[in-house]
Amino acid sequence: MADEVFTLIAGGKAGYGIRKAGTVAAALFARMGRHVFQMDDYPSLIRGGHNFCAVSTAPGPITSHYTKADLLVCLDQRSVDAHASHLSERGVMVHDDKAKADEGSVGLPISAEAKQYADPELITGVAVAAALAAAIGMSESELAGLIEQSYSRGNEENVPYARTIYKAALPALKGWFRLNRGEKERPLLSGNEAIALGAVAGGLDIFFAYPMTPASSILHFLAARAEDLGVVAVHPENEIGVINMAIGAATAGARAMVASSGGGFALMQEAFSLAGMAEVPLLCVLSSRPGPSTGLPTYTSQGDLSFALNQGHGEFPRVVASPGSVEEAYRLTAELLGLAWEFQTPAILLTEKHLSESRVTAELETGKVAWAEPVPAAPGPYRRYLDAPTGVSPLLFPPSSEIVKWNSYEHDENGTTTEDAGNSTRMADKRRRKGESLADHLRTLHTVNAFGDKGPVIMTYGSTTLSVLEALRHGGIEATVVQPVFLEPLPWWELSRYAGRNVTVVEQSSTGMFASLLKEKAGIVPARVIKRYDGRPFAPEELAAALKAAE
Amino acid sequence: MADEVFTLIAGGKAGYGIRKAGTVAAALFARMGRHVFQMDDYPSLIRGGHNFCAVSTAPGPITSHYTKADLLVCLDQRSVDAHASHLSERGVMVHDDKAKADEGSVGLPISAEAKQYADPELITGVAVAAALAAAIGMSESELAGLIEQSYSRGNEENVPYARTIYKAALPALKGWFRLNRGEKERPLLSGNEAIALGAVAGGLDIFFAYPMTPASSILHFLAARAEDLGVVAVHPENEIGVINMAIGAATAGARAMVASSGGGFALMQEAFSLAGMAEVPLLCVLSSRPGPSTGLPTYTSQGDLSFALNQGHGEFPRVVASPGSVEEAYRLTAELLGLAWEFQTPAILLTEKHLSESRVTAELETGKVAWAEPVPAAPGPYRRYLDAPTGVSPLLFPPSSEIVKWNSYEHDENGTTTEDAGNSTRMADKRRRKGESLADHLRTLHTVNAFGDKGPVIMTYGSTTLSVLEALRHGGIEATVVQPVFLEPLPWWELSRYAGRNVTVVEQSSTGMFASLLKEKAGIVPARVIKRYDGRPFAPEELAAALKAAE
Amino acid sequence: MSELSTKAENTWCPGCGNFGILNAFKRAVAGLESEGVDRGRLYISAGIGCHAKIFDYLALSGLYSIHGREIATVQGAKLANPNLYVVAFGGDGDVFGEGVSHLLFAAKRNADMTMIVHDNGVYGLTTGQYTPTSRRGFKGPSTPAGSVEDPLDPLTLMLVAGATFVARGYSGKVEQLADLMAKAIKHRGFAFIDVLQPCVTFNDTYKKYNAGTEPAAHDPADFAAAMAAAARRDRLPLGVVYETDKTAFDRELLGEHNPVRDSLPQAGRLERIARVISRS
Amino acid sequence: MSELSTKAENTWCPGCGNFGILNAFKRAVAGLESEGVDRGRLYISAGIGCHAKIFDYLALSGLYSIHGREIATVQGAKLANPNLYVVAFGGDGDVFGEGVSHLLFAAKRNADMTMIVHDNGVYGLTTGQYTPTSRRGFKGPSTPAGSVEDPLDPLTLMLVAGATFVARGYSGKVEQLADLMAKAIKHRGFAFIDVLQPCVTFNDTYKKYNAGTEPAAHDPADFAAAMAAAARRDRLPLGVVYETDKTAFDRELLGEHNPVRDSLPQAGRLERIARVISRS
Ligand SMILES: Cc1ncc(C[n+]2csc(CCOP(=O)(O)OP(=O)(O)O)c2C)c(N)n1
Ligand SMILES: Cc1ncc(C[n+]2csc(CCOP(=O)(O)OP(=O)(O)O)c2C)c(N)n1
Ligand code: SF4
Ligand code: SF4
Ligand SMILES: [Mg+2]
Ligand SMILES: [Mg+2]
Repeated sequence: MADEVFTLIAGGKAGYGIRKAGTVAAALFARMGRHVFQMDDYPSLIRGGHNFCAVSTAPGPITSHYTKADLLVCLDQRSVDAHASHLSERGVMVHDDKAKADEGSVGLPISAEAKQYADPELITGVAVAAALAAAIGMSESELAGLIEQSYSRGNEENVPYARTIYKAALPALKGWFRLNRGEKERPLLSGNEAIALGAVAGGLDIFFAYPMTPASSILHFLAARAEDLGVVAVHPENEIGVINMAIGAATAGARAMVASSGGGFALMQEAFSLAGMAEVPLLCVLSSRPGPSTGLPTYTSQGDLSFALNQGHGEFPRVVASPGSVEEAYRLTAELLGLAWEFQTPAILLTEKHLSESRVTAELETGKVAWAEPVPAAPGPYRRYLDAPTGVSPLLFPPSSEIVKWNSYEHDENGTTTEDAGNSTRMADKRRRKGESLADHLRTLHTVNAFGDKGPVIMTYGSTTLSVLEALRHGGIEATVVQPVFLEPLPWWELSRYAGRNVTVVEQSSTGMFASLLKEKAGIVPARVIKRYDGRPFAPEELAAALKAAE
Repeated sequence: MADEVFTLIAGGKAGYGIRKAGTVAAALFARMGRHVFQMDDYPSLIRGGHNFCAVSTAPGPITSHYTKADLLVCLDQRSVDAHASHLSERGVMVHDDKAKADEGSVGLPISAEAKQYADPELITGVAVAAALAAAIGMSESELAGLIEQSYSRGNEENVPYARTIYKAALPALKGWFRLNRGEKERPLLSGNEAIALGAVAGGLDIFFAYPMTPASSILHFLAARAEDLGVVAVHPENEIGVINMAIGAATAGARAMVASSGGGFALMQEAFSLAGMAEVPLLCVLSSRPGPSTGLPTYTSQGDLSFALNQGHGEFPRVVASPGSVEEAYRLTAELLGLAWEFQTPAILLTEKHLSESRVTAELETGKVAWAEPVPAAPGPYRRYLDAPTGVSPLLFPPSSEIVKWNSYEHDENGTTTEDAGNSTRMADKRRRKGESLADHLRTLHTVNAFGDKGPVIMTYGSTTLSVLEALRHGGIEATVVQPVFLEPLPWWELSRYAGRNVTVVEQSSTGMFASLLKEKAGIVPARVIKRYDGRPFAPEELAAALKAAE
Repeated sequence: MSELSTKAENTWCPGCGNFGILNAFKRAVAGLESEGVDRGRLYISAGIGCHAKIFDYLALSGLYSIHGREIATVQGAKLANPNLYVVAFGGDGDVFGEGVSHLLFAAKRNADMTMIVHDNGVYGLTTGQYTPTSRRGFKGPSTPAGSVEDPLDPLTLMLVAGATFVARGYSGKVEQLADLMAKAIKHRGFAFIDVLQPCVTFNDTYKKYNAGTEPAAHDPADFAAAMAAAARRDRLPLGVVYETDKTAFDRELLGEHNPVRDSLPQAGRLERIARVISRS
Repeated sequence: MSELSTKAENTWCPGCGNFGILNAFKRAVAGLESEGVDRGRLYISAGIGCHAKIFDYLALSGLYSIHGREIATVQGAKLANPNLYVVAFGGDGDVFGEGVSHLLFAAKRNADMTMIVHDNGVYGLTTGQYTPTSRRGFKGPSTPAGSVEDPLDPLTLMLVAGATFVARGYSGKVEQLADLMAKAIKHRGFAFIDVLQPCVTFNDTYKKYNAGTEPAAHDPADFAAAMAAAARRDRLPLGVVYETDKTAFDRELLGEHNPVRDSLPQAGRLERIARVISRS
C-alpha cells in the first residue's frame, strides 16, 4: 500500500477542531513529500452538528479526497453513525470509547481524557493527529514535535493529551499503515489562497469584500497578509458598497478585485453593468455554493453558471473563466485581472466551494504569470472613450491636468453624457468591437485544457475537473478530458472539434447548465450528463463507476 | 389621402407641453373612430432640450408612429433643424415665426403670442392642437371645445391662445388634410396602463415599485387608480425594499407585483433567487431602456434579454414573456401573474419603453383573461414544500393554526432548514420537476403569435413586433411574422418548424441577443438580423426598406 | 409554551446569548396568548446568521428571509394582511449593515412591526468579523489589526429615524426581555429592541453586560430623556427607552382596507377595469 | 473659474436651485486653487438625477456614477489614491433613499470625502415623487393623496452617525455655500453639506427658504449645541453645524501607504508571494 492513496477521515462536532486536525494531517503528509488533497465538509453553524475532514494523500499527484477512509477517526457517536460505512477494505475505525461502534474498531478514551483540560471540546481534535501518528508508525516524540509545530496555542495541554491518546492507540494501531515519502515537500494552499496570490501577481492593489462563504477566506487571507503582500483589504458595509468602491478605486488607477458568492454577487449586478458601460476594469470572484438563495452556504455547486455568464443589464463585453486546479486558480486570476485592464471591462473568476476551500499540495509557477500593460494615454488632449478601431481607448487617471470623465450614461468620446442617436450607435459599436477584440485576443491564449488524448471525451470545467481526473486515475480509465477554462467568450474554436464525438459531460448542477452551454455555443450535444447536486463534490470512487458505466 | 396614414409630429423643448399636445391629438383622432399610435421621444431632463411626439393615425389598424410627418409643428428653432427632413411628400411644416425655416413652411406667432400668458412656455404646446385643427378643417368652436375637454387647468388662457394661433394658421393650412372618421371610438392606452390593468384582472392585490423610467408610469397609474381598482400601490425606499416587501406580501397571501427597468431590476436579483428557492409567487415587470448601466434612460431597447432570462443565482424555474402589443400586454400580465401563482415561482414580464410608454387605441378583451386558482392546501397537517409529483405544493397562508414556513435555505418539506445531502437532491429535483410541469403547461397555452402565412419568415418579439407589422403594412410586403410571446421556457416546440426556413430576425439590440436565443434554444439560424440600437424604435419606412432589401 | 418549540436540532454554541432570546420570545408569546392573541396571527422572519436560526426553532409561520431583508419581508406581510403581528429577528450585521436602509425607513414610516436585534457585535455565522456595532479595535478575520471604526449606536439612530418604540434588552435577563418583547409586539407601530447578546465564541460580553447594565430609570415618553439615556456609555440602561403613539403606516396607507381579506373576485375586478378604461 | 465650465448643454429648468450649487462649487474650487490646491487632484462623482448633471457641467475628472452609489465611488477612489480630494454630489432621493447605507458608513468610518446633497425634497428627474426628505402630505405621482410619512432629518442623522463636519447650505446663498464647500473639501474626514435646493418645477421652496433660514449662531465644536441647532424647525440654521477633528479612515487603514503610488512592479510582487508561500 505504500504507493497507494491513503485517506484519513475525521469527524466530530463543529468546535472539536476537526478542520484544524485535517490541516495538521495534511501538513504532515506534505512534509513527507507526498501529494495531498484536503476537503472539509461542514454545515453552516459554529458549534455542534457534524463536521468532517477528508485528507487523501499519495506519493504521486492526487486531485480529490476519497470517501473511503483508511483511517477513520470518529470523535463522537454521530460520526460513527455517519461514517461507519465509509471504511475502505483495509481501513480501521478509531472512535471515542463512549460511542457505540462495530467490532473491529478501536475505542479510545478521547472524550474521557479531554475532560481534564480547559476546553474539553476543542482539544479532542488533537486526538486525530495522535491516532494518525500511531497508525503510520511515528514515535511519541515525533508526535509531540508535530503538535508543537502545528498548534499555535495550548500546547502545554495539547501535547500531554496527544501523548495519552497515542499511548492508548498504539497497541491496536501500531504499524497498520506504512506511508512512503514522496519526492519533495510542497506548500499546501487552498484555492482561495491561490486566487488571492494570483491577483497580487497580476497587479492587485486593493481588495474589497463583504464576508460570504465560500469566498470569505480570500478576504481573511488578504487582510492577514496585506502588509506582506503590499496590498490593501477593505471590508465595507455591504456588497453594493464593495463593488462601487472597487469601481471608484479602479477609476483612480488602482487594480481592484471583489469577491462574493451568489447572493452577494447578485447584489453587485447593477454596478457590474456600470463597469461595462463606463469601461471600468474590474475583477470579480464568484465562488459558488448551492442555491438558489441562501441554499447550502457551506457546500459546493456549479449552479451559478448561467447567472455568471449573463450578469448585468444591457450589452457589453465581459470575460468569465473558471480554474480547474489550485495552480490554475493562481495563473488564471492574474490573467483575468490583466484582461480586465487590457480591455477595460469586468471579468468574473467563477469557482466553487470545492476549489475555494480545498487545500492541496500545489506548486504554483509563481513567476509564469500574466502581467498586462493597459494602453496608456498619449500626451495631449485626453478622451476617455476615444473611438479606437479596436474599441479599446487609452487609460489615464487623476490626478492629471487632463480631464478624465467616466460615465454610466451613454456618453461621447469625452465622457460627457449625450442621448444623441448617432453617438449611441457608435458607442454601442465601440463596445461591441471591444468584445470582438477581446475574443480575438483569447484565440492567442490557452483557453482549453485537454488531459489525455485517447478514449472517450469527457467534458467538464472548474473544480469538477479535479474530481474527474482523480476518478480516471482511480478507475484506471482512459479518456480525453476537455476543460474549457474560459466560458465567456466560450472558446468554440477549440471546442467544436469535439462536436461529433461521444461526449460525456460531468458537472455539479441539477439542470445540466454546462451541457446546455456546450450545446448552445459550441454545438456539442453530449451523449450523457453525469450530475451531482447535493452540495457534495463527486467522490472519485462513485464517479469512476459512473464513467465506466457510461463507456 | 383620406384612407391613408396621417402623421403629426410636434417638437419643442421639454416644458412646452409637447407630450400633452400629442395626447390631445391622439384623443381627437380616437374620438373620430380612427386608430392611433402615439410615440413620445424625450431626453432625460425636465425642461429644455428637445422633445417630440409622433402621432400617426389611420382608419384601420396601425401599430407604429411614422417618422415622416404630414403635419410638422415646430415650436422652436431646434425642432425645425431636427425635423425639417422629416416631412412627408405632401406634408407641411408649421413653426414658430421666430425660427428660421425653409420656404413653403408656415410661420405662426407661437412664442410671440405666448408671451402674454402666465406660463409662456407651457402654453405653447396648445399651438399644436390649434394648427392641427386648422389643417384638418375643424371649426374654431370645435377647437375651443377640444381644448376645454383636453386640458384640465388654465383653459381661461389656453382657449384664447388656441383661437389666436388657429386664426393665424387658417389662411395657410385650411383644408390641407381631410381625415375620414373610422368605424368606432376606442380607448387610448399605454402599454404600462395595460400592464397595470392586466395585473389587476389577473388578481393583483398590492404593487410595490421604486420609480425608474420607463416603468414608473405603472406606479403612477396604480397609485392614482388604487381605490378605483381596489388595489394598493406602495413606493418604498429602494428596489431591494420593493421586491422583499413584495415577497413578504405574497407569503402572507397577497398577489404582488413589482416593476422596474434594468438597473433597478439588477438590484432585485438576490431576492428574485429567494423567490425561486422559497417558491414564492411573484410577478416582476422589467421595462427596458438602452444600457448598460444608466444608458439612455428615456429610450427603448431589447438589450436586457439575456439578463432577463438568467436572473438570480442557482437553479430554479421561472417564466419570462414579452407582449407584442398593448392588448397582449393586458392579457399576458394577467396570465403571468396566474402562472407565478400556479407554479409558485417568479415570472418576468419583459417589455420595452416603446411598448410601455406608447399610447394606442386599444380594445382590451377585458373579460378574456386568465385567472389562476393555485393549489389550495387540504385540511390537516400542512407541509409548505410537500414533495408532490408535479413539484407543485399546495398553498396556505397565515393566519392559520397550521405552521407555514417559507425558507431561503435548502429545507425539508416542512420548510425547516436542513443541509442533508439526500434532502437537497430531492428538493432540487422537486424544483426541476416543477419547471417541467410549467413547461408542459405552456404547451397547452398560446405561446407564439404568427401573423400571415405567406412569404419569408420574420422573427421578432416584444414591441418590435409592432414596428415589423407596420413596416409590412407600409411596404405592402407579404411575410410570415413569428413572435414568441414566451421566451423562457422558449416554445421551441412551436418554433422549430421554422428551423429550415429563410428567417430574418428583427430586434433592438446591438449584439443580436434574440437571434442568438433562437439559434441556441430552437435551432433557428437566421439568414439575417436587422438591428437597431440607438434607443429609437424602428421607423416603418426604414424597416420596410430593409425588409425589402432582405428579400 | 413548550409547543412553541420545533424538532429542529439546535446548533447554537452552548452558552450563546441566543438561547435567552429564544426563551424570552417563547415567554412573550405565551403571555400574549394568555391575553387572547392567537399565535396563528404571528408572522416571523429572520435574516441570515446565527440569530436567524431562531426561525427554525419557533413553531410559528413566516419566511426565513435573506441577509438584512427580513425587515422588508415583514413590512410586506403586514401590508398584505394588517391583521398579522409581524416580528423580524435580525443580527447586528444584518440589520445595521446589509439591511440598514430598510431599518431606517421602517422607523421613519412607523411600520407596525417588531424588530428584535440579536446584537452580539460580531458576524457570528461567518466566523467573527467586525460588525457595525463592534467596538473600535475589534480583531476579527477581516480586521486582524483591529477595527478602525467607532460603532454605530442603534438606539440613537432609531430615535432620530422616528421609531415610536425603542428598547434595549439583554439576553441574560430573560424575564425583562420577554416583557419588552410582549410590549413591542403590542405596540401599534415600529417597535425596536436592541438585545445585548453575548457571543461566547467570538465576542463574549457576559461579564461586561452583567456588570455594565442597569434598569432604565427615565420617563420613556420624554424624547430628550430617551436620547440622553441612549447616549449613556458608562452603564447601559435596559428597558423601554422611548415610547410614543403615532398612527402606523399600514393604517395611514390602507385605512380599513385589508388587501388579502378584501381581494376582489375576478368579476368585480373586470367591472372596475371597464370603468377605468371608459374614462381613458 | 470660467474654465471650470464645459461645453455640455445645461438642461436644468430655468430658476432651478442647482445653478446656485454649480456656481458655488466653481467658486469654492477657484478659492481652493488660490490657496494652492491643484484642481487636477479633485475627483468628483454624482448619482443619477437632476443634481447629477453637475458632473457634465464641471470640467473636472471623476465618475458619473449610479443612483445612490456615488458615495461609495468616491470612497473607493480615495482609498486608491489618498492624494485625491473626493467630492460626491447626490440628490436627496439618491443619498437618503437608495444610497443611505453608504452615507451612514461613510460618516461612521470618517471617510475623507465631501458629500454635497442637492436636497430638493423630490425626485426631480423622475418627475416629482416624494423622497425621504419630502414633507408629510407631499403630493407626487406615487403619492397622489399625499405622502403619509414624516421626513428624515439629514443633519441629526449625520450627527448621530458620526460625521465630523456637518453643514447646511442654501442654493440661494451662493457665497456662503461656496465657503461651506471649500471648508468641507479641506476638512480631513467626512464632510456633509445638506444644501436646501428649490426645485422650481416640482417643489418650489424659494419663498420658504428665503424667509425661513438664518445663519447658524451656535458653537460648531459643541455636539449638543449642534444637535439642538439641527433639530430646529422654526427657522433653519445655515452654516457649519458641527465640526470636529478625528483621524480619517484612509489614514487609519493605510497609514502612509498609497495604493496607486506604491503599487509594486511584478518582480517585487513575485518575491513577496514566494515569501508568503514559503510560510504556507
Ligand atoms: C447578501 C449576503 N451577504 C453575505 C452573506 C453571508 N452572511 C451570512 S450570515 C452573515 C453575518 C451575520 O452576522 P449578523 O447579522 O451579525 O448575525 P449573527 O451571525 O452574528 O447572529 C453574513 C455576512 C449572506 N448570507 N448574504
Ligand atoms: C437603481 C435605480 N433606481 C431608480 C432610478 C431612477 N432614478 C433616476 S433619478 C431618480 C431620482 C432622483 O432623485 P434625487 O436623488 O432626489 O435627485 P434629483 O433629480 O431630485 O436631483 C431615480 C429614482 C435609477 N436611475 N437607478
Ligand atoms: S458563534 Fe456566537 S452567536 Fe453564533 S451560536 Fe455561537 S455563540 Fe452564538
Ligand atoms: S425638475 Fe427641479 S431639480 Fe430638476 S432641473 Fe427642474 S427645477 Fe431643477
Ligand atoms: Mg451579529
Ligand atoms: Mg431630489
